[in-house]
Amino acid sequence: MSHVIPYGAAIQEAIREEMERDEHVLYFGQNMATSPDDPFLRAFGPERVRVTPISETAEIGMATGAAMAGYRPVVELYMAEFTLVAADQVVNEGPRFHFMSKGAVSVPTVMVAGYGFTCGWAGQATGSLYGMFMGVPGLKVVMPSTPADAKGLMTTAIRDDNPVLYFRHQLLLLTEGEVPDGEHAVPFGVADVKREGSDLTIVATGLTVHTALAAAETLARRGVSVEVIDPRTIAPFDVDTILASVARTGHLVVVDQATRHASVAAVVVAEVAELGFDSLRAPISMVTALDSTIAYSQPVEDYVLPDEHKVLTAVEKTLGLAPVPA
Amino acid sequence: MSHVIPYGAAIQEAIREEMERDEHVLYFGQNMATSPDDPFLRAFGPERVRVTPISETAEIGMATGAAMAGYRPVVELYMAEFTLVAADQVVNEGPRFHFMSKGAVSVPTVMVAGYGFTCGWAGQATGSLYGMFMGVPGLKVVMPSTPADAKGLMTTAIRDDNPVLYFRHQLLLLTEGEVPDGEHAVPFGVADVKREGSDLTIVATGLTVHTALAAAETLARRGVSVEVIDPRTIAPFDVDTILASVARTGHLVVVDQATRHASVAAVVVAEVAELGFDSLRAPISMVTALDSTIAYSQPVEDYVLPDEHKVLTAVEKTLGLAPVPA
Amino acid sequence: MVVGNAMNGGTAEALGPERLVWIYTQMFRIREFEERVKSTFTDHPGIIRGHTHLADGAEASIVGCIAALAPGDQILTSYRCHGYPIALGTDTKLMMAEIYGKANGLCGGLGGSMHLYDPPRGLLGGSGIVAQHLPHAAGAAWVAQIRHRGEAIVCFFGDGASKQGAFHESLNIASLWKLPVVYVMENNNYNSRTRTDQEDANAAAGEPLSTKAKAYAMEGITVDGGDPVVVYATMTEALARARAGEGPTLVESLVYRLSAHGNLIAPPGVPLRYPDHEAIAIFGNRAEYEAALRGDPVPRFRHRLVIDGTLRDVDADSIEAAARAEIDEAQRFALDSPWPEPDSGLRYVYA
Amino acid sequence: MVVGNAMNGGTAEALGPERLVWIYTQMFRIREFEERVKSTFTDHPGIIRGHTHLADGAEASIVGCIAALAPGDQILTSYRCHGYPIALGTDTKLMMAEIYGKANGLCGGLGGSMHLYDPPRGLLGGSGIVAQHLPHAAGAAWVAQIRHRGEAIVCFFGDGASKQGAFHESLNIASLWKLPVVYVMENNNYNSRTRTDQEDANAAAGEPLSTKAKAYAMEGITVDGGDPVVVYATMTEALARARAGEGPTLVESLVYRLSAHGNLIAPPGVPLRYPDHEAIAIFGNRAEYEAALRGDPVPRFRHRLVIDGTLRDVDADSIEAAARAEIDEAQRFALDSPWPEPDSGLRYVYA
Ligand SMILES: Cc1ncc(C[n+]2csc(CCOP(=O)(O)OP(=O)(O)O)c2C)c(N)n1
Ligand SMILES: Cc1ncc(C[n+]2csc(CCOP(=O)(O)OP(=O)(O)O)c2C)c(N)n1
Ligand SMILES: [Mg+2]
Ligand SMILES: [Mg+2]
Repeated sequence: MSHVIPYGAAIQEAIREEMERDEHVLYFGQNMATSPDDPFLRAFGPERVRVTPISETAEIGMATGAAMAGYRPVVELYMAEFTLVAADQVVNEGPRFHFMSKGAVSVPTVMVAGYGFTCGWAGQATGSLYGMFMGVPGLKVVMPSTPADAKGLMTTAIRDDNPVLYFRHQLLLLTEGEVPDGEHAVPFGVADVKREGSDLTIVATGLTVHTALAAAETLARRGVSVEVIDPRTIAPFDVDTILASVARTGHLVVVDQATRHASVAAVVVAEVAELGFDSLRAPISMVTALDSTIAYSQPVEDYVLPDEHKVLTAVEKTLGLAPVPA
Repeated sequence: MSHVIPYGAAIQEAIREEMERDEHVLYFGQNMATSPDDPFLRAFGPERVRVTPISETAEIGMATGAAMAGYRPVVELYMAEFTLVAADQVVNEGPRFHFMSKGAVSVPTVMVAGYGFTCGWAGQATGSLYGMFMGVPGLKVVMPSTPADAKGLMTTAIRDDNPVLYFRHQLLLLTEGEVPDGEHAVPFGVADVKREGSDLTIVATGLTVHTALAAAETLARRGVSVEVIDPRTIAPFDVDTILASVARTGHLVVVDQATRHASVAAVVVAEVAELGFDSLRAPISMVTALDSTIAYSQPVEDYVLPDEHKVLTAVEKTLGLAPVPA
Repeated sequence: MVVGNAMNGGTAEALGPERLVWIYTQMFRIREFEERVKSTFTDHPGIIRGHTHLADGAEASIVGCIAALAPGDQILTSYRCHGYPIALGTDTKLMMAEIYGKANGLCGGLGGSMHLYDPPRGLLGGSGIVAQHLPHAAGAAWVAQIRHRGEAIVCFFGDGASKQGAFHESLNIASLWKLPVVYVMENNNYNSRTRTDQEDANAAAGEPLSTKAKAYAMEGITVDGGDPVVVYATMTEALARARAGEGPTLVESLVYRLSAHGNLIAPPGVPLRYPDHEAIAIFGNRAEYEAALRGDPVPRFRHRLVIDGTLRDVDADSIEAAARAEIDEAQRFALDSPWPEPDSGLRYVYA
Repeated sequence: MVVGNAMNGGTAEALGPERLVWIYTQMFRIREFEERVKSTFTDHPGIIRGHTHLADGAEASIVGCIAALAPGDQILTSYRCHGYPIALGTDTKLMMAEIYGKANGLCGGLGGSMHLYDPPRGLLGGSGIVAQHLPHAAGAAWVAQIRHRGEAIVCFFGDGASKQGAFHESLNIASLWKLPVVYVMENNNYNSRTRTDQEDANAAAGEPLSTKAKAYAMEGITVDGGDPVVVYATMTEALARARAGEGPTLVESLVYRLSAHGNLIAPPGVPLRYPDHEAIAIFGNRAEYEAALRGDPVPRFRHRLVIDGTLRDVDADSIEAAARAEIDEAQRFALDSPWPEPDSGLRYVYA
């Protein structure tokens, strides 16, 4: 049994259910729960649900401290860029403490950060920064692409005993999809094959999973069978599912909304070039954002971002297909 | 003509010469120039040389503001981790302004950050974070491995009209080397072939350049000819020199002090897997730090870091050589 | 700590009728511009993307500050940045075209509403990330200090920004180094959907936010930001102190924004528009909002100039008509301007 | 704002001789431990890697604070963290082994001198990055607040840390939410090689650093951190206020560190050791340092207890002898302990 809800609501559903299940779950952040009508405030009261000042360092740091003291805070950070004013707290505090204390403390926090709001949010708030955090030891990083994964990964994130950075794609917020009824937890480190195929593997994350699926659909009409894999969590990262797919298809295209040298794409390619090299029958191709700050104006914004056309071109090149004029 | 000085002194030499050449160059940071005997203070006075509080956000932000107002500040940040409390200023302010203003302002700053102090500095101050900054549009990132490059890249950094993040390897500070006399500027985006070879290419950065050179020397005694390439700047990044080398050697090993998924290594591998795939005669191999916070205690610290032995093993695997017992 | 009207009379005389009328003119131009930005959401849906933040309600404070500047002074702003360049003389056509994302915009459509730059007129830029331009202002002030031309920097930001670490770090250094900078906090009593007393310990204790200056051994002052003459007088003094090497000032200027924090924000496809002010939409406090409307500084200042004989009603009317015509023209220009070339940004990634 | 000796007498009586002797004992144990850490650089070169930061000079402040804690209270610290766990009862053998990087160390050699953890005794940890543990303390205090067990948090940091954004953001929220936390700033007048008046606007203006509390509508107080009884009294009051929901306190405790900021730091191969204190090495001010030595809180407190009859000289001597024996034993344990297995860390990357 399932129900259809938007991606944004699915995240809220998981937080609400976990707060009902475990009184140690706290939920706080800027510009939330400021009115007594707020549904979380009504359900869980002002001890567990709080609005904060514009103080990301304190917010994330307090999540860390509350976690060390035995609670499970979820801190809403709104836009991923706002983590940058507090990057030390994201990278160099919570994720280190379990290690440095030889397990004496653990830091079960969830940091929720929206990203990729490429609809005129301009240079400082449209970024795709997840790549910066992917390789931080001790930190888990989550990037759901569907409402079901959005809920299931949030459930798992709250239950996980480590700091989790939860990247919510802002352009997917209103996208609806089926979400299983009842408790729904998606395991970390298990990539999801969003579409099966045999000729070529596309690995994509977040919004670009949908770009990849659209391209796969177009290519299916041309008789090309594309497999689309969504890693879902980029730390831990499921290399095996990708390697197994490439072992069958021999071809890999990686799509990423980040710029090439800040991308998850580069890491995926590197893993396959080392561990799956012998499966490859053609160069791997990366479809990423161009090396540019994102412009405000739509034509310039569009120009630098990956889109279906760019994915199709990469697939054609990888498979040696003749391009089909649009 | 040249002179022999340590890496740390070479950096200071460049800053001093640029300050003499251009009165717009400012130099400031924590715990410097606190006594009237400070040589920079004596040479350039308290208007241009200042000590700051422990306020990295203000320090880097002030560099940005001073640059927008027409000066060329060099801000000493001591340890790269300390940039994390101010990562927004490193990533999301200065590097965006030239773009967002369509060229109306530019931001010629140099942010000097030490890194890799793997000698018991423990979990929060031994990191190799450069990978986080490599893909930031508008930001240039520099990682010298020798005194000559340390000086030459600092000269170029100060003269560059963009924000430059200058990564100084803390374990190289006292390492001596020849530095050309007189003005010495090393261009950005030009990799340096530190040793020529024909059987295999190693790309390495910072301290690991020396690890790679040691491995190359050992391998030379075994009749294996290894080329060692140091990109020197990771943004802009000179892919062509690497591709040309791999076109000759057909084999690539990439060495990096960072953890695998936070590494420059992954980006190098990705570029070659896409652009140099047809040259490759074996899988690419990455020698990076293991996925762990760096421990305080030496045996644990050593265990996770790349070393000559690990590089040799990777080269042997890549070339299909029989391992030589140590 | 609120500066009363006492000094106000004298300052108004010192300013003289021409400057007073200039102030009113700029206030009205800003208001007209902002209302046109707002109505664009309904009159030309889809033209404005992303997020805009309006200065309506803060005109008196903005123009009072800009009026106190001297040539060579520079300012830095937050994302709520339309008002200042208008008062500095930036062409409203270029501004509107920027907000519409057009090639002829002030920044060629690369910046947008939150990122306006006009260095020749003293607008150095700012930041869309809360409080991050406060250190930029200190850096620019360091340059002003060592250039010895008597120039000063003014940095504008919101009440909410004073809870960000960058505020703290910047004000300490600015005061310690006696930098020629004035920090102007436009306290509109809201950070987006949060009331100041929900997020600020001073506010919760009933203290003015200028109290924070004490943590920096800095002058702190709270003024009625609805009165441009009071603001001008305060800024003139603060700037004089700054130029004289006597250190920076934290000016808390009490304003009320008359629109919501910004337009609604949503993924493409959902129509964007301005919702009700948060006093109404979040807190159900229509009375607060209506009181603010009654105190609207734009008609309040017109009324005062008319009453004291500085401005005749008919002259006020023609100032307003001229502003309307100017903004009509700006809007037409912006609507008619072409879109930027898709690859036009790539030339500006690196200097 | 300095609390005088007036309340001191009463508090000393209230504490009673046993607690007073306990305080002296802990002070001496800390001193002995720190001196042993320091002498390790010359007696066992190469054993200590990286960076150590000693608490010598701050013992009175540290023990005065710890003495005021109740069961269930927790503390967070900076990298200068050897003193607190000693007073909390952490085994000095495990601590020395940690600083020597040994497998039997408190954190198995994974943490080191800057990262000590002992949650069962209330030491939640801290941060080597300046001021970043101040929000952790607020977070732990939030948990204490909603657990309703009357527990409180004490957060220790340096004067230099008060110039970091994290300080500002944390104190505002702590005060706004009336969190049960006491922020203890150990003002030793130096951030490494920088004097406080070179980096702090309040200090440069001759004001106490506790003035900063005003920016948070918080209680701020400056005390003589050389007198454990004054510190104890202040902390007892501050903790009572915190537990009662009356909000946090910023306690500025004036101390003088008797060693340099830390040992010399250099790449491997260069011998590490403690240089002269910065007063001498950087500022050539031997007089300042010698005055501090004359005011050394450890002999000062012994003298006082002896003078007022609380402690006999011979008992003081045997306390000191016991501490020396304890630290001898700790050092022997640490020297004899094995190194950690090279892969021992990998199990602790993720919980
Ligand atoms: C570091 C950071 N956190 C959060 C935001 C989101 N944000 C944008 S504007 C704003 C409100 C700022 O309030 P205030 O400083 O009072 O300025 P006002 O908008 O009222 O003029 C917030 C929270 C941001 N831009 N940057
Ligand atoms: C964010 C950050 N910047 C710089 C440093 C380097 N650093 C370590 S200790 C220290 C001095 C701190 O001084 P203070 O807070 O007064 O504490 P004290 O050492 O005097 O006890 C500095 C600058 C750091 N660890 N973190
Ligand atoms: Mg506001
Ligand atoms: Mg100090």
